[in-house]
Amino acid sequence: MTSASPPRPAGKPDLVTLERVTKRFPGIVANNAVDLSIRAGEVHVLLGENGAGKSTLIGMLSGLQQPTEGRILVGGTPTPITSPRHALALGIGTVFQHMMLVPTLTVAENLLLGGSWWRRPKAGELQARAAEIGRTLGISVDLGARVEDLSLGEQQQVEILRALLRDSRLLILDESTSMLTPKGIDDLGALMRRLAENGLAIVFITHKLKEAAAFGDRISVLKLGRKVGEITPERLRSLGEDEIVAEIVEMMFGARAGGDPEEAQRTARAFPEAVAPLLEVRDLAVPAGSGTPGLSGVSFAVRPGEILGIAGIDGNGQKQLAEALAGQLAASGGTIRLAGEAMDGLGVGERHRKGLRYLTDDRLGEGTVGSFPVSINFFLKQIGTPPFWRNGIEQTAAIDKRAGELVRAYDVRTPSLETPIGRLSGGNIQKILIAREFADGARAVIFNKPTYGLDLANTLATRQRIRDIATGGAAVLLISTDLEELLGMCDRISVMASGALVGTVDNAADARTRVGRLMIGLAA
Amino acid sequence: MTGLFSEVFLGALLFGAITAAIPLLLAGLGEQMSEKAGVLNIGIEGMMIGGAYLGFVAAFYSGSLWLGFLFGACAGIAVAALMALLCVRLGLNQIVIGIGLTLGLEGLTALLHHFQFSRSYPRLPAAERTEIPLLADIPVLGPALFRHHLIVYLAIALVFVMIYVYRRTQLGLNLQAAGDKPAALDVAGVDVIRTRTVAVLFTGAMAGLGGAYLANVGAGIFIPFITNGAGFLGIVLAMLARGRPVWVLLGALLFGLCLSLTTAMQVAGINIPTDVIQMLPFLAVMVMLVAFGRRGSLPAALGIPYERGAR
Amino acid sequence: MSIDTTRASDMATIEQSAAAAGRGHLQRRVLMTLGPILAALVLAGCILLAVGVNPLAYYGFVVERGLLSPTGIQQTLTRMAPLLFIAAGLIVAFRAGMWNLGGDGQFLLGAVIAAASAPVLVQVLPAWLALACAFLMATAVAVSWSLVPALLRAYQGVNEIITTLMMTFLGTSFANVLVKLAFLDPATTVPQTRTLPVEDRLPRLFDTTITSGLLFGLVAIVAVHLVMTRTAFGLKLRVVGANPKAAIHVGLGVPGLTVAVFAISAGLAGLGGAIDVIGVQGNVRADWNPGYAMAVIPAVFLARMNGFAAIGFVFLLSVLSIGGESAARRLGVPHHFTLVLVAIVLIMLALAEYIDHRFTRARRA
Amino acid sequence: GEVKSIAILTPEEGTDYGWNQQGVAAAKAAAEAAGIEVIVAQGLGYGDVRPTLRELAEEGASLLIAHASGYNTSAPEIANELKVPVAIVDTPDALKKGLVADYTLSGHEGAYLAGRLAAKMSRSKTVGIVVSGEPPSWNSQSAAFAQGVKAENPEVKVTYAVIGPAAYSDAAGGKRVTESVIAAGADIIFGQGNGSSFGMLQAVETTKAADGGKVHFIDVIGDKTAIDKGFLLTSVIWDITPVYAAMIADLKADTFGTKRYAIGLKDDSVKLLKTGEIPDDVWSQVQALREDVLSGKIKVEPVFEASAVRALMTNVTE
Ligand SMILES: Nc1ncnc2c1ncn2[C@@H]1O[C@H](COP(=O)(O)OP(=O)(O)OP(=O)(O)O)[C@@H](O)[C@H]1O
Ligand SMILES: Nc1ncnc2c1ncn2[C@@H]1O[C@H](COP(=O)(O)OP(=O)(O)OP(=O)(O)O)[C@@H](O)[C@H]1O
Ligand SMILES: [Mg+2]
Ligand SMILES: [Mg+2]
Repeated sequence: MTSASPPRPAGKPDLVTLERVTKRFPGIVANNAVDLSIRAGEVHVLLGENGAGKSTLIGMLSGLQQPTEGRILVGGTPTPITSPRHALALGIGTVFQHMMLVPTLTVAENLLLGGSWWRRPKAGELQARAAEIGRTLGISVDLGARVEDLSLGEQQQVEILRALLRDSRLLILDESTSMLTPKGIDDLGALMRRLAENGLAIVFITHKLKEAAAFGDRISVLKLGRKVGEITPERLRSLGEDEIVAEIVEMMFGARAGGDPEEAQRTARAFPEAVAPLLEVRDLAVPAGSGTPGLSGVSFAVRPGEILGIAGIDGNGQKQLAEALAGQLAASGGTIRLAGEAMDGLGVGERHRKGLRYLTDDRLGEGTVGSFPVSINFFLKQIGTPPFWRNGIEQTAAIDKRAGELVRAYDVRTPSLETPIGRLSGGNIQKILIAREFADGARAVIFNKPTYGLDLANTLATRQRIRDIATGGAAVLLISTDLEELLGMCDRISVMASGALVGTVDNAADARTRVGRLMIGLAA
Repeated sequence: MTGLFSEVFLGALLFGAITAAIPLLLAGLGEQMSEKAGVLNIGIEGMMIGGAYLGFVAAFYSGSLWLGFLFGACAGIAVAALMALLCVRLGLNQIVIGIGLTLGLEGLTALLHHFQFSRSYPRLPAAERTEIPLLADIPVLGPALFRHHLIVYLAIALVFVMIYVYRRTQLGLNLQAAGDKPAALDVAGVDVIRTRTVAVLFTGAMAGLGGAYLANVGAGIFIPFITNGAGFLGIVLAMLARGRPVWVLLGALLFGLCLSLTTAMQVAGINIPTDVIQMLPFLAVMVMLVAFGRRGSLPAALGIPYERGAR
Repeated sequence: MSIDTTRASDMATIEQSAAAAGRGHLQRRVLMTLGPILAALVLAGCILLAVGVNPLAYYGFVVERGLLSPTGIQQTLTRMAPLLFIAAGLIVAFRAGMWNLGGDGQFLLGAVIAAASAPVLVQVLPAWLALACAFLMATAVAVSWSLVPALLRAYQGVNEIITTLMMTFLGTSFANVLVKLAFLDPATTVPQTRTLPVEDRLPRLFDTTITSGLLFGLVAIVAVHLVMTRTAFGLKLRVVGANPKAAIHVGLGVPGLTVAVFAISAGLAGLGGAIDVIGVQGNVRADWNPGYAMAVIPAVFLARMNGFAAIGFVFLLSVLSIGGESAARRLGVPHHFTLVLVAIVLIMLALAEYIDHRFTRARRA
Repeated sequence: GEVKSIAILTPEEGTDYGWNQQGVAAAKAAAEAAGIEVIVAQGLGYGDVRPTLRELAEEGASLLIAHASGYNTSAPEIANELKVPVAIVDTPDALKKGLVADYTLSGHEGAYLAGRLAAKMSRSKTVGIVVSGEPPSWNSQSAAFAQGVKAENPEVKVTYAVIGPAAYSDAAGGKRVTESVIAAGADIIFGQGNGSSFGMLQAVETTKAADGGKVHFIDVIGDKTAIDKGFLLTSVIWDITPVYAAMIADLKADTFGTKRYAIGLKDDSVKLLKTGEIPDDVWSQVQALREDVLSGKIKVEPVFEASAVRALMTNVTE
């Protein structure tokens, strides 16, 4: 595999070409002499570990950032893309990794943003065009809804619609599938195919190799800022899915992993009824908030060493369940027992101390304090407790010592213990959170989407750690929207809908169909 | 001998309430736009006093109140331009710069006044009043509400212009986006810095105009520190109004009415210590805050400088 | 994976260079503080020239009176005492992410309560106990004055900028009412509280006119700095300030901490008022409002909420204020010029910080 | 003792045609008469003036005149600390030989005469008092003015209004309140205020009385003739020069601090300003009343408390 520009087949010129594009940030080279050719009618998949530089590359294409070196050619002419506005004018539309809609505005208002400021927003025209595009592509969104009331999947559709309304010639999708249900992912894949057939160029970033193989015409792999390989459409067509995956794994990790790396052996262990549950929840209820679902009558039990999965469409109360268990959210009824001891009425810190741990899915939003050093972030849930604090005084030596141990044990890649945690990549932040929740006497751990946004290596490592802690005798509650993950990890899977558990199945051979039936509202 | 609460007196009280409310209204409307766009404009007091000074100088030397208003607004814009450069473009701390500008402008105008006017204390002639036909003849309310300088009606009309701008125009969308999620506005192809700069300059213009009104119509004279915290009251009104211009108007009027009420009570000879009476307007605002100040009212990015692509 | 093998050595070199950078850092900080002050002096000098005053003479007098003359520097140090308390209070609030802009109201109430209680208490209690009680009462009243904004913010989410601004307007009026109606000195026609005799006030340091309030102020701000940076409580407050959602996630009682922050911040401001009254002023007159908090807020920001740096900026502020008063008088400039000078210094310092920040980033990239 | 120089400290700039200007001018005049130097420290504000007091003492001033009631705590302290004589206001009990002397200034006798004059001249039989704050020296004048009005004609109404919060520089508030008071029927305004008094003047100049005629303004302490546009009826002028001259003399004679100084009608250190707006016959009636005050036939007691002043207004109204 060569990283030089591949030979161009006649009749398909590059729409956008990157030539030796380099981007440096303080202390880091995010992109290092990357060459890339993006063509009309093609879905170009970008793969790479967390922090490989994919989003940075997109940032330069969409005018958010300027390359430190190298140049970008649009339609064959070198074009510095100076601003997002310029990028839009060039026909480059982007759906960013992080949502870029104004939550307090309606869908229509968001779509209208960017018009000439002295004009009245052309709502009528928008309506007609949105309807037309929606019809041809099978997208339907309520233009009058306020964005903050939409689900993440719906918001994503709004962003795609916005890119298309702008007559984009190049559509960039940065990890757009990470928040979608399996069905949503298939729909998006089909949409990408249709758009490519209509002559658009598409850049699609994902961490899921199967998606890359299924939807991509061309695949490029980034590693530590460099492009380490590319699979051309011709080759792609000639390989089967397994071969493609194997080849990508080799490019990304240098070694051939055995078989499908995401296909882990299923744990089908039996837990005798006699073993007392470690985590037992009975009739848990939480009142609904504004825009968040409540919980009602949630009961389950997890035995030591068992992994119980919670499946369901995002936003059906999974987060509320996790927060209620962790003590972040006040329950209005029901009991939570850890090893027979009632947790009700205890605060977050007390529950954490007793071994009830919660690994949040919102790593930067609530899991960490981005501007604080790595070392302190390990102990945020233990503030004030010895040996890290004595008589309320911070014991810097003890903290640094223990943090150093955890950094080594969990393979956290950080320049130093003093580095603000916000500067680390998502995978490394996740390792720190895992270390924090596992350390010192975890007995029951609640995971909320533990592998969301992680690259393959980090995903596998995280899953292994979850299995390890279960093997070590802890009770694990694994909340995930990724059915494959649940099927690969759990002993039993419960399905959550509208704030209640609608059924639980053992993870046996027919689990996939039974969970699937529960999720679409049928009896297992 | 006329009764104490004669028509004329009540009319004058209401008239005074409106005169006192207009500078607050203008400052509040201005601040509201900055806040909508995500800039906490603490320098508004400085913009007001700058506008008061230059507005007075212009009106005094030209003899035209309108020139005074124009120059007042320009002075406000000039101070706001400095604020926009430092806080919006360079992203310096909005509170440091805001307080700095306020202190500096207060000192500078007092200094200039000392060298220029502290021997002569020039005063302007009475501001011309525009009577609204028919309405002006309603007893009590007529003289109180419909016999003001034209700028008063314009200021009140501005409330409705602002409602239109915020609700119905592209600029309104842009401003709200700049305050709630500037990155989203940026990737939609609108320059956040420019949007916020426009908002800050508008704030400056309104504050300057408010200052000029205060000096030229409200007092007819400029003296040092004449604004006396009116800008800070504007900030409070803007925050209370939660993005709705009508509330700024109501708040300003309420405040003006409270001021007039204190005068009325005194003239009526009610022997309550004036210091107690004079807490009334502030108490009224505080009560409003306790009653209506629910959560979630301010733009998410308020006070946070925007830098494209920053992490 | 290549970074893995080099990680340990990388960390070592990074730590070494960080130490070296630390020394260079201090040097640069000093440079980046003096530079802009110099620039500000030049700029303000132009204004002086424009009004026909020799800037060199002006600055000469400022330095001479504010810094060099023995009695002048004593005044400067005395002026610092209340400012240090206010700065300490602001550091707590700002680090915890709460914009307490109501320092002036809290300061005045503390001052009034101290002025009302101390002269009475010294007649019945031993002096030290009387003063201690006065301090306590002043603090308590200032704390309770902050309760409305604190509770509104903690349980209703009402933005504290508006509430504290309003409470400062209200507090100034209320302090007046207290002076004129409740605590009026019956022996004089002037609306002011009873006067604490000079010999009952806080002792002066050694043979100087410097109030020992300065020491209390220094202790307060250093203590606050250490609490905020070295203790569990300080860390909790900083978590609330830096990421309130994280604070909830890690189980901190955010409403309680919010109230605590306001209480400490207001208490320190009130204590500042008490220190000023019991150390220097002796009483409070109606309509007295020195507006210290408004002047200290930018200083605390420029110090990046670091206690030690704040001491430096408060010192600078005091030098400018004492020296500026003297220079203005001697040269016949209205003393309003001091305001202009302070403003220009503030803006220049803020600008320098920006340039410094840019420079560091450009070099590291 | 020897007197080389005197220093005067004022809270505002000495260009206010009022308290500060009269103080500075008097200090200059007294010093010139005595052939000594004068140091003027003006615009010191209402904060802590100890630094300035100490500095002036260090510069060798033989007398520190602390010309603000706000300075009457700090100045005696500095006098004791540095053994330098100070003169303070509004603190009659603070005498200390060689160190502290008081000069409580009250223009109440003048204000009384002004009240008589106003009552004589008011067409609407309503006069107004507008003040920006309620310090004792203003209170005594407000009260005496009201008493004068009442004595002249009990039928004349007096309305009283304080402008508002922190109103010393609130010119707009001064104008607004004055306009309201005029609307309540007043055609003569007795105004006391620093910066805000210019707002009152503006209101008087731009507002017509109920009968469509001119509204007049009565000023205090200073002489605003230079900036008058024909609306100034009179002013209760204070001349502090004799007071300062007496202080200098007492210093020389080592009797400083043994007596209080005052101003009054007697030596014309309090007097009414004669303007063209006062008809000659009225003026001579007022001059006759002045004689009665001097002779003790009319007694005017100063009232200093704000509440007492307001109570007086209520009584007057009824
Ligand atoms: N604005 C910035 N300032 C400093 N460093 C940055 C900035 N943006 C990105 N980086 C760094 O550049 C590297 C590449 O980041 P980038 O977001 O492009 O990775 P990615 O491939 O998109 O990863 P992920 O899969 O986690 O989204 C990371 O180490 C990141 O920390
Ligand atoms: N008169 C107005 N002028 C400007 N902006 C306005 C005005 N009225 C509403 N808005 C803004 O338009 C948006 C939608 O307003 P809307 O009244 O629907 O708010 P809301 O969510 O119902 O608020 P609340 O729940 O507080 O009533 C809000 O962001 C608001 O700030
Ligand atoms: Mg990314
Ligand atoms: Mg609503």
